[in-house]
Amino acid sequence: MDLPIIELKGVVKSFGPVDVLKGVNFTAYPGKITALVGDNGAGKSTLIKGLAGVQPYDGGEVLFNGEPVSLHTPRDAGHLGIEVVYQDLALCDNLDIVQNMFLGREELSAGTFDEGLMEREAAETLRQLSVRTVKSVRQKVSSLSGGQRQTVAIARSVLKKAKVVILDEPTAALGVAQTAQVLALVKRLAEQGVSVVIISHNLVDVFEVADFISVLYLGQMVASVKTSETTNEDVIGYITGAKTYEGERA
Amino acid sequence: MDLPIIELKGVVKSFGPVDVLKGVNFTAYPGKITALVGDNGAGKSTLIKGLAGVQPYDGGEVLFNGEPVSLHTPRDAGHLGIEVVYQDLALCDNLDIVQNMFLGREELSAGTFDEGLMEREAAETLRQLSVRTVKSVRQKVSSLSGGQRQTVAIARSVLKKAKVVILDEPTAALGVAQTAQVLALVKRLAEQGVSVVIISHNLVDVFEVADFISVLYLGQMVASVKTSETTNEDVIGYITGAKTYEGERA
Amino acid sequence: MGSGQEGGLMDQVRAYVQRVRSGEMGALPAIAGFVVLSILFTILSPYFFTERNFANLLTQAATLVMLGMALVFVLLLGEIDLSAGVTAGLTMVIFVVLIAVVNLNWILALAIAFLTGIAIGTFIGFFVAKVGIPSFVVTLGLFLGFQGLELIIIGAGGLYRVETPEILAIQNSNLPPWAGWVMLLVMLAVSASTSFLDRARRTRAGVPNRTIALVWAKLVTIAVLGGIVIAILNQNRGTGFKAIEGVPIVVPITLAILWLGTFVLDRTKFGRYIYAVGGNAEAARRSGVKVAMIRWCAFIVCSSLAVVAGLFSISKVGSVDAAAGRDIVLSGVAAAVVGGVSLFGGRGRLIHAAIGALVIAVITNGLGLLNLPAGVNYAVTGGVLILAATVDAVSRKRAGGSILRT
Amino acid sequence: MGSGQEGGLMDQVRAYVQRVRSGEMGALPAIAGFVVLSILFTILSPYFFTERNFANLLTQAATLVMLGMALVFVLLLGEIDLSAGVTAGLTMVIFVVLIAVVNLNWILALAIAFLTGIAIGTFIGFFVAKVGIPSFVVTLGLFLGFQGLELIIIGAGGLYRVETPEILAIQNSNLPPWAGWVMLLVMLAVSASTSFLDRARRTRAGVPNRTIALVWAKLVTIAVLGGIVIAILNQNRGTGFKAIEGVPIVVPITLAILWLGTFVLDRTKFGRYIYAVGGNAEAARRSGVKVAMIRWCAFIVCSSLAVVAGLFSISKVGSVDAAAGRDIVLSGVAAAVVGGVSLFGGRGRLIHAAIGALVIAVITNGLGLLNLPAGVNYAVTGGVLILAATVDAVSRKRAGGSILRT
Amino acid sequence: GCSSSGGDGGSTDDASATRACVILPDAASSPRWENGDRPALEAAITDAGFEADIQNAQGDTSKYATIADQQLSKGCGVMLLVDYNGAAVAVTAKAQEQGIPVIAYDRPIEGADYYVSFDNEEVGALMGQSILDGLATAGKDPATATVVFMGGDPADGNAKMFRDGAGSVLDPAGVVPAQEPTGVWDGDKSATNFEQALTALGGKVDAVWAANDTNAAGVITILDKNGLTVPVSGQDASVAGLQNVLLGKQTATVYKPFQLEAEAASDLAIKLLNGETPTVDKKLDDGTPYIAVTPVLVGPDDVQKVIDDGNADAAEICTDDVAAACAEHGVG
Ligand SMILES: Nc1ncnc2c1ncn2[C@@H]1O[C@H](COP(=O)(O)OP(=O)(O)OP(=O)(O)O)[C@@H](O)[C@H]1O
Ligand SMILES: Nc1ncnc2c1ncn2[C@@H]1O[C@H](COP(=O)(O)OP(=O)(O)OP(=O)(O)O)[C@@H](O)[C@H]1O
Ligand SMILES: [Mg+2]
Ligand SMILES: [Mg+2]
Repeated sequence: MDLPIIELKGVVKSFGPVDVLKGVNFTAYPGKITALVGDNGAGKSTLIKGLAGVQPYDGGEVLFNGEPVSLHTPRDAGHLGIEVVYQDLALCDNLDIVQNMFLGREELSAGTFDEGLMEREAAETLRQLSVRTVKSVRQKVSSLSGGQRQTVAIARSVLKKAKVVILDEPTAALGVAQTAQVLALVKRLAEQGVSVVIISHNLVDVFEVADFISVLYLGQMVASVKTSETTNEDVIGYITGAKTYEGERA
Repeated sequence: MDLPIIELKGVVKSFGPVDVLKGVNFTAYPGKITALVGDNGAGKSTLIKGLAGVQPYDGGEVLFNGEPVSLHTPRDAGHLGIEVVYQDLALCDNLDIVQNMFLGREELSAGTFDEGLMEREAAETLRQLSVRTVKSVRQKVSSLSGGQRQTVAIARSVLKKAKVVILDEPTAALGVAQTAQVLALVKRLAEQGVSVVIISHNLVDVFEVADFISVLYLGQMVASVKTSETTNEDVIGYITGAKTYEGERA
Repeated sequence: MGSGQEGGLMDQVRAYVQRVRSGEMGALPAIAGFVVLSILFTILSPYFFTERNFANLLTQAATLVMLGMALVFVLLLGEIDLSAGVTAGLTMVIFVVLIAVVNLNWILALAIAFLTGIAIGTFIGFFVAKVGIPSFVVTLGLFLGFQGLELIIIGAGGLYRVETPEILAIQNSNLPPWAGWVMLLVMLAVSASTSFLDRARRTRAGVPNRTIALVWAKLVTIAVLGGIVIAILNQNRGTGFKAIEGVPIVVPITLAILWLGTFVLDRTKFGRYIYAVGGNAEAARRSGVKVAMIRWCAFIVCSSLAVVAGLFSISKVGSVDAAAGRDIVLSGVAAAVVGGVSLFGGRGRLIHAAIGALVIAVITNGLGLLNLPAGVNYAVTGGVLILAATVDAVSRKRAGGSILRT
Repeated sequence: MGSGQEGGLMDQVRAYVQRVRSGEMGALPAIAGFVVLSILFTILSPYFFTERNFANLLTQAATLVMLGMALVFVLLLGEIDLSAGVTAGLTMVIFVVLIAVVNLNWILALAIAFLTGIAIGTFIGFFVAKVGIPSFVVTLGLFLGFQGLELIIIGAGGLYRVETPEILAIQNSNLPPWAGWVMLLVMLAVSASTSFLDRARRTRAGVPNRTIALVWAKLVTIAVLGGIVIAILNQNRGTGFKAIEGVPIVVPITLAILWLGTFVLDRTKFGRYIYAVGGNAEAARRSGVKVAMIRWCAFIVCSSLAVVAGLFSISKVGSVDAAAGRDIVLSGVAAAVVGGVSLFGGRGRLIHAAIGALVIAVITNGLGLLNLPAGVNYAVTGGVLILAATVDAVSRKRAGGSILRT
Repeated sequence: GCSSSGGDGGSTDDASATRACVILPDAASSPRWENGDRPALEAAITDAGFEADIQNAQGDTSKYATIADQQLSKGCGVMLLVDYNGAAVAVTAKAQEQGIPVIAYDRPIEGADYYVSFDNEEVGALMGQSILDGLATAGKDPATATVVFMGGDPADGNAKMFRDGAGSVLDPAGVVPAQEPTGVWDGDKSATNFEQALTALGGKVDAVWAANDTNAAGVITILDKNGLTVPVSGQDASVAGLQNVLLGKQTATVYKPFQLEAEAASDLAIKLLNGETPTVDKKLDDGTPYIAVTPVLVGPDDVQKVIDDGNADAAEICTDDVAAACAEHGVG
């Protein structure tokens, strides 16, 4: 197997008295889709916020392409080519869709914004995700429905070519058609060699797209398996703590 | 069939130039579970925000137990016994779990808060929803995970006996076990005679619990059917606009 | 699922330390700032650490403490009341003029002053909560308008002496020494009874109580600290023929209002809803809170407490003029902020404003002993204010590893 | 998916009307307030609606306009700069003292004044963005501290004359009439070229453009309104022997800064990030925006523009004293808020502050013609300010059916 | 003295016999407090072998009370107070309660033991006189002349006295204020207020009674802009004021050589510290012994006197555009 693009070794994180991550190992490979599953409050979002530099880990090692890196700000993650869709979406309500999608990565020409270019790219990306009900890409995101906001956040993360795309429950608010599009998009990204990490509670979706499944239980990584080598029941067992995994990740 | 507890007749709502609800009819019956489905941006949340008095309708009629009522503030809805879980959750981040769950309905004894009583009831309700990772009911909700927040919002809505409970995508962020609990809770509520309206994109869940399914498409109610008389494919057809419904609601 | 009340004394202490270390410091940084400044001034002036100056500090701070507490009610909502200072001034102008010119009985005049305060709060509340004007603008308008009213009432260059002995007594007379001890006993009794009542209620509801050792620890702390303060204040600090001793009358008044206000904020719906509206007004509204009414009432409370601040001020100054209350309001807001109240709403307590006011008062008090030229005095005051706030900010950051400001 | 740019002139107008009716009114209410006040004063005083008073209004408002625009940069972040007024004052004290006492060349002195302004902004920005102190406290500290520095530098109550003709000319001299027309042409040229450049870019990207009729409409509006203003200002408004005519020099300076600032806010990363940070700082941070740096720079811009406001002020007064700039800052904030800038960040434009400043200036200007007693004047000023804000709030509410304040 | 509180109280008592406590009102209303009175009083009192504790209330009544508390806690042999908006009244009562004599300095204080001051009404009257003189020179009849009154902050008691003093001279001469805008102690607002008054007068004005040099400076800039030169009054003999006087833009400035006032006050204080009971001839209406100090009106030809007194610096005054006027009037 390839060299993992991301490798976490024994990362820990606590908030005051609460130990949320208790020495977690995790790997993600280029061109592969890794699903991160676990119960509510297991620590999934905390794990990926560490990777995104939003809430740095308290300890442990992060290897990127085999090199130890320090991820202390979102900019660090950005420079490594890590794009993240957060569970709480993190959009600026006072900006419009285009402005949000290009925030921090605006297209310039002659030192000022090339609004036309950005508008076109934004519209194209959104269209791919089969958004039909958004009237105008110049709407403020505050006026969007829950699913529309989520779509904007996802579109944002695939606008620029990234090495790693992390999606925290990307389809939670999406309709049937949109969910299908996002899953298709995820597969397309992997085909292009991007490493995708996807968090989801929907095991059907997970089994449909993921190459690997990693299961967090109360802040510990209790299982890391190939999707082809496990079953729905097993994974539910790991998630609820009813079952323990005996193998080792390849 | 019973008298509907809620009956909407031709309700309309626009935001500036955007017509979101274009004359929608909708009914919900006591002791029954009505699912409201539709594509992202179809107007589902807008429809129930009108019922909740959060964003009053621009026009149309609302009947409650057959009587016309005016729903202009959330208090109006509260007085009628309508409880709502909003898609965007609407919790006060600076308050703790107990305070959020009892906001607007605090238990008093001798004119001051009976914190003990509230704490016990909050803990009990949460336990029913199989929340295991919340350390303390005195945590601030700002420190909760996405699923934990959602559970608090749901628990809040069932704390007091209501006549109508409306849930806007209540299981979007929930894990497998929690989702099962919420669906069970919904059924229990209906058995107790409560009218439940549930919005969801997960048709499996919808078919599991709902008695009726109403489908919104671009701000119009395109179908209202008994679950027993329809199929998954039909409903997907209505949602995506691929199919048109010819019948009339019973 | 716990409630954070389980475990013995050591568990509770450990949990508290961890809360502090994760950034929930409340008024601790302000207290630290106060202590640091006190040590500094003790080194710089032999007069600072004396019984007399200690009593001075309390009376000097009283007006600002009261104004800061008044402002907390609106700051918690994310609003501001720039007119609080001139509200204090205007109501005192009315109060004194009613006595001096109209020859009204002082109690009646006081009642009218309070009614005026309430009317002002009602006015502000109406425009902010109902009409929807930003409170900054409404109260700035009143800030100007009330200066005009003061001038109209009192006349250009006018000045009225406060002649009501009861009012002058607030800041200039003291409780007899025995009454100071009675005051301490009352405080202990109130604290003990609320603690035990709470425990009884929790036991009835069947939820765990904190270890009882904490209650004793709290009572002992109050007894010891309060005892020291009262013992100091009961010393004769006069330098002339007249003995000056005892707790200044303003202290029990302030403590009573502090206790009452804290009670309202912590244990009543009105208080809870203030926090809720300040935290997320839309969520509060959806929960059935009458948001406009809460905002409105908060402004009424603020203006009413501003009247009390005005009373403290004229009692200290002994006179009222047409510029009364013009300069103090920004210091009042600063007091609250330095103490740990958020300007964005939802976070803070009355005691924070009180401690913040003490920090600001100690700056003036200490510098007053150093005999600096005016310019230097201003400059140092500003610098020390920033320094005190830096202590606060750095300690919160160090502890919480705050993610907000990077 | 559209972009709101499709459709003909009527579609665009209809869309605009609907945007306004749904509450996105921008500066419209402030403009309405300005017009109402103007009508009122025209009725009350025969001197109000004269060329002379029109020119007065522009020069009197200039300082507040500039200060309001300075503050917009920090208000957009949800921050405040209470020291902006004394920053203007302090830098002008330095400027004038360098010339009068140190005998420095005025251009050098001006450079030093600007450098001081930048240094002040750097100082504030450091403490707010890096240390994490609330800007209210930092700048309140400086508000006090700078008053002290002014006193130390200029000597208590000292008064120095501004003797640099170039500085005095800003507010007291006018462009020759022909230059006024040239100014208008430049404005038209700039407006036309940016419009056409934008259209060219959009066409290149293949996205629809607004109908070209809008561009012509905009240019005609500028030409007509600007033409009227310039024609009025080119009248001789002198009453003595000296002819006074032409556009006051302060006007093109202000317009240039307004244009430049708007350009930065609308079309550069720095400006966009200011809005983003003001809207949701955490989202901006996660998008890779250097939040602290943006905050820091915004304070530097604010302080630098405050220096310009100071220049306008001393040019008007002709002298500098140790209290320079003490009273104006709250009016500056009020100007921005009245014009439609949100105190909570993320919403507002420079032009809003400019129009808000005109509203506030017209109050002083109009009342100044009425010869009211001082008290009444204050009271009326406050009342009218609240009234103007009420117009704003009510029109927004009526239109938007706002859900926020019920 | 007192007896109860040990060594601490003892040292306080010792110091109190030899310390003069002084509270100045603010730093903004006039240049004199910090630049003039502070050093003059300090020098006189320390030269006489006593200690001086001089503080400035910075225009804040509550700060005033605070400072007084601090001084009284350190102990004072005499208090020399400049009232600020009435704050000194309570302080006076407190001091006297402790047996400390109080000198009201520059501004009257109800109940003080002595009053030393320039006569503020006299100051106003002199400013009024300068307007009358200016009108006479211009050949205008005071009774028909258009005179604008630019007073000080109406909340400030002195502003009222200046205005009353001016009235005592101008009223009998038949001067009626054509416009009297809201008073301020602020150049920017003064300029705006005057500009509007001038507009309301159709641009015609014959003289401007301005309550101090700061207000006058704002007025003069507006006059310049309109190409007008009319009599303008002022006080404080500030640099800008003297320059304007020399340039003929301001008729005169009232000069209050604080040395005179400070000297009178420090003499009195030293006597009191020495335990003497000074006798004073003049008395206020309420019977307070009153030492009145007379202010001086400074026209262009008197500027040199101010420089000679050390209250102004010729180099600062005779800058580029003023140099010619300096030469003309023998300043330098
Ligand atoms: N800032 C914080 N302070 C304290 N506790 C926190 C904080 N953030 C998260 N937690 C706690 O850490 C645990 C893990 O949270 P996290 O958000 O990582 O869960 P998750 O696995 O993403 O759950 P979900 O599926 O509900 O999104 C939760 O119990 C949560 O309460
Ligand atoms: N305040 C608003 N201003 C303008 N448009 C709005 C506003 N609120 C909602 N909309 C628009 O109304 C439409 C319906 O929104 P709504 O939130 O009801 O959708 P929904 O059916 O709940 O979708 P989802 O499944 O994504 O939650 C969307 O197209 C949305 O953009
Ligand atoms: Mg999560
Ligand atoms: Mg929705």
